[in-house]
Amino acid sequence: MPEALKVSVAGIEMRNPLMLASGVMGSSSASLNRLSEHAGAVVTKSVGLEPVEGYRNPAVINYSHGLINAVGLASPGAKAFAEELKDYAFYSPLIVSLFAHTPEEFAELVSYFEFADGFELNLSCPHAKNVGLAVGSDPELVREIVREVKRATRRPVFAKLSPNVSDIVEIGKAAEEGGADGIVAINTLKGMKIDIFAKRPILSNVSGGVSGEGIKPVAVKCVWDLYEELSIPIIGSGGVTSWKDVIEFMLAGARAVQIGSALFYSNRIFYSLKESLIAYTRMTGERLEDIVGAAHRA
Amino acid sequence: MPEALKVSVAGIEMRNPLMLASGVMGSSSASLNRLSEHAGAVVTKSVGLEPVEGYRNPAVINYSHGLINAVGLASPGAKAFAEELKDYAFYSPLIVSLFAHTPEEFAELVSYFEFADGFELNLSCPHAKNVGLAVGSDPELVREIVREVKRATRRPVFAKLSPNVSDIVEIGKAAEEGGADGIVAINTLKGMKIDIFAKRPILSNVSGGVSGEGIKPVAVKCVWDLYEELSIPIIGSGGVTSWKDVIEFMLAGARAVQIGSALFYSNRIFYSLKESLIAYTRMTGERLEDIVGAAHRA
Amino acid sequence: MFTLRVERVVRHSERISTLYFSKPILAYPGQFIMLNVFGYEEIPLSLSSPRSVTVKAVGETTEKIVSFEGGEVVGVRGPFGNPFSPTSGRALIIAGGIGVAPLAFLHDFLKRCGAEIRVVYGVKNSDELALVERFDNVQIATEDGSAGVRGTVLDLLEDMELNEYDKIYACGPEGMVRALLGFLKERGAVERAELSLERYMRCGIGVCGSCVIENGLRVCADGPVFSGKQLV
Amino acid sequence: MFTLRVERVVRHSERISTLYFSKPILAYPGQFIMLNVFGYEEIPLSLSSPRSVTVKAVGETTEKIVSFEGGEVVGVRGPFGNPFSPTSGRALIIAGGIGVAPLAFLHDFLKRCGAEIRVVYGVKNSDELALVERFDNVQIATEDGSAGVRGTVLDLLEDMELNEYDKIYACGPEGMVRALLGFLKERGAVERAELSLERYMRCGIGVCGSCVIENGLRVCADGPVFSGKQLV
Repeated sequence: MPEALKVSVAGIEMRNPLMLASGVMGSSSASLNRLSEHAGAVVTKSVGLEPVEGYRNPAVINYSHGLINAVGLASPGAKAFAEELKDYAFYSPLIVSLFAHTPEEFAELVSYFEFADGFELNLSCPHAKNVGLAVGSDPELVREIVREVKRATRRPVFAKLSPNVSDIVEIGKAAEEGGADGIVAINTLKGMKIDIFAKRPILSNVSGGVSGEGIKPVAVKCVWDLYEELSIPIIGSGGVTSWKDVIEFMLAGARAVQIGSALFYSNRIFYSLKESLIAYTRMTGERLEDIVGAAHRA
Repeated sequence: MPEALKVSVAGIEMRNPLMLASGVMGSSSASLNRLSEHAGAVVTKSVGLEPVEGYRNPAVINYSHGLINAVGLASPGAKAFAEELKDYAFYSPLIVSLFAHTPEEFAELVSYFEFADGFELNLSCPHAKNVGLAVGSDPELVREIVREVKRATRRPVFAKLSPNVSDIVEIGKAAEEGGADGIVAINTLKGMKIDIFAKRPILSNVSGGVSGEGIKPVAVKCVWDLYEELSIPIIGSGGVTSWKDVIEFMLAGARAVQIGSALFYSNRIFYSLKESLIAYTRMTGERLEDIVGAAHRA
Repeated sequence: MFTLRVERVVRHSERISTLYFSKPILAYPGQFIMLNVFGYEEIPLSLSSPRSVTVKAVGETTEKIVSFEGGEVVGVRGPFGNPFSPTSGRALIIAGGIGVAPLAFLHDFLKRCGAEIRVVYGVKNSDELALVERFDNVQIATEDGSAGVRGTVLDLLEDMELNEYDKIYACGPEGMVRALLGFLKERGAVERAELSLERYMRCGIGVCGSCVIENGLRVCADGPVFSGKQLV
Repeated sequence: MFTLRVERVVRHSERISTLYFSKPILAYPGQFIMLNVFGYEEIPLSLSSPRSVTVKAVGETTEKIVSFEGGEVVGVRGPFGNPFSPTSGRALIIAGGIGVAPLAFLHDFLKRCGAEIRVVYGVKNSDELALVERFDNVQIATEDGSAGVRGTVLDLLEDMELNEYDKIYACGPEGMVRALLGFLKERGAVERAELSLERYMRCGIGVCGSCVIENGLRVCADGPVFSGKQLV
């Protein structure tokens, strides 16, 4: 594995900066094992203490420029999911994504997943009630949640933030103050699609979260702003589809990127992006870690 | 002109619901005259009391899913712009877009444009300092601005809102309380693009506002939410490119739509959209005014 | 998503109907659509021809669909998924239960390819039979003996010479597919087999992960048709 | 935006240079690019060949460009705009000042079309001449008489029989274009003319409105080349 692709994020060593984003193909060890063969790390689908059925279908749709989803944090609950993850083969590090209503619940969740290499706090799901964005738009609460989780585990803790706030940097700073080891930016944007012949919203939940290539400029800007103000590492997420997007996010300040909607194109995408990045680093002679934030210094 | 396309927005009678969005082709009477031959109404480029030079080029760029701009509210100032607009031929109603720092300045601006059919308050530009979003994210200030402008004119006043806030409905309600005759949603999303070979942001201002097809689901959701909570009319804006987009926005609750980035495809777009809408209404037998908000009743 | 009108409904039995749409869908046999019954739910359904789906009532939404009478407007996404690969040689089609739907579409397609086709079709009882008239050369097995031979498709296959067939196609309930895979492996025929799987699906487009099978592949995007080799 | 390296710079005079890029751009004569000089500004420049721009120093950014020595990396958007429409017949090219740039590109193109080409080229003084060597049949006018005849292009045109030409192409400063339009109209030749205009531009892609001319059309997207008919 080429040295030039290696990145270290809050002590997690990754063979490349390509992480599987939460919510995509992350419900079973079977798919995580397959994707982790080439990914730098994988993040599971978000899990809460209790089972959640989620919204009825249609829960995920695509439009010309990305996806819109309202799955509603469907999950088997912490106990059953921890059981499912027992079959994870650890070809690459495992980050478990958590959602909860209170700091205490977040901290309790951690205890189910002591085998994980790190945790991602879903403070940003735009379509679930009382969790996700509902807790992630209050800086005080974010600080408290991160603090509680950090007390409960020695593993790195990442806060995944939403762009659906007036000032994402304010939330990022709160997470940093709470002791977060890194920030993931961004989760999906609130959005919806209406079928003009049926004259009704397509998603059963009416609206959901927009992801994919269309929102990439928004995500790059959030990473840029967070990099300017924070000291902890930033993981970029939002529309990464080609190797050029990976480089763009890294230049903006991301040490790693998450890939979700692009699985729509291929479940071999980690392999093909990795190969493209190898070609890029051979051409330029760069190590990817060295270009993190380089556009700020131009 | 077919009856089926006519809409009335806060007393402004439009031959069709297709408005020219502010900031696009709206700096001169020459272009406004040409576009107003087929548009239902036109909105000028935003103007402030004093001349503003704006940012250096590159100030407008396109990406695969829309545009990103940071023009910086370039404008000749109220006096010179009022002079320029003297040549407007009024083939369709003229809405003058205003930006300012304080309620008093907004109210003063109105006096330069007594010939206008209405005003749009730019409370949402994401890339100008101390104006735009800087004043448009504070509900108190929005209420006060609208109230002052309403005192200064008997013409309809529209508040153009930003999606770069935690809760656009809260801002919309403040505008309604201040006496706004309508809401325009949405302005651009904060975003940026980095050139990976030059390793620097492309826009001279580093970041700007994202518009175009990629952000349409975000705009539709904002219109949907505003329609649920407000009584005043809503004008949809954000990615309208085809006649289907016009219908989708109207079903979500928009009485009219604004078209901006799509001028990139053709400056005959008002003509072609109008013809398509005529074909649509002939096929369905509907009057467009009757489908406003219809998806809420499905 | 686009919308289609249900033009005509053929009720095969109390629990099974075929819906014919007003317009054909450009699709290959084995592909499926996500059919949205407004006010109910969106569900994946294999096409039983370019303009039809054949549905069995197993829950609230499918019960609603089976009771359609024509004229209903439905939402459609797709077609999605990996189709069967055709042959112009000798083909054996193995259908179990409502798994007959994509195989009836495949049968029409293979006929146009000039294939020589034999069908074996197993159900619990004769009430579950549908689309039998679409097949030229078909043997039926029912578990209760109410039609054809008493038994399962495996009983019908027991005495067949599988080496005669260039391609073996199958679709049916999970238990049947599992048993069939074992059988085909034993007979050294698994490399010529293609099997269509069914799983609960959310997105239909390969991102949500709800239809992932044991080997980590996605039924919606990597399947629903898999080669026998991918499954053993 | 993409990036190109400046491979070579030809300095025609103190204030005019031609920059040759490391790669050609797929473009037609009359089209322009937005050239981004990092740290300075992005400006519109007509292509003087598929791999070059010819620039006159008139401000901070153009002064920087003219002083390039090769090896610089620049950002490029485009090519944009409406090109000249070619002819294989008799062509008259009328150049004023740095307006010669797109016309040199056009000249090469028309030659390959088999056109018979005559060029008239006016500048203030001989220091402003550039690309003259690209033309086979050229008459020059300078206002100070430092080269060719003393006067303007209109003086050169005065005695010409414009009816001889199937197409008349022009590019030059605003004053020249205005005078030329009047002259062509008077001679009944405006319908065979195509004129390239210059205006301050922001976006280059037809949305910002900064380059709109009197008739409401956009120089960047509806032009920069307009038919004579569009302008009178």
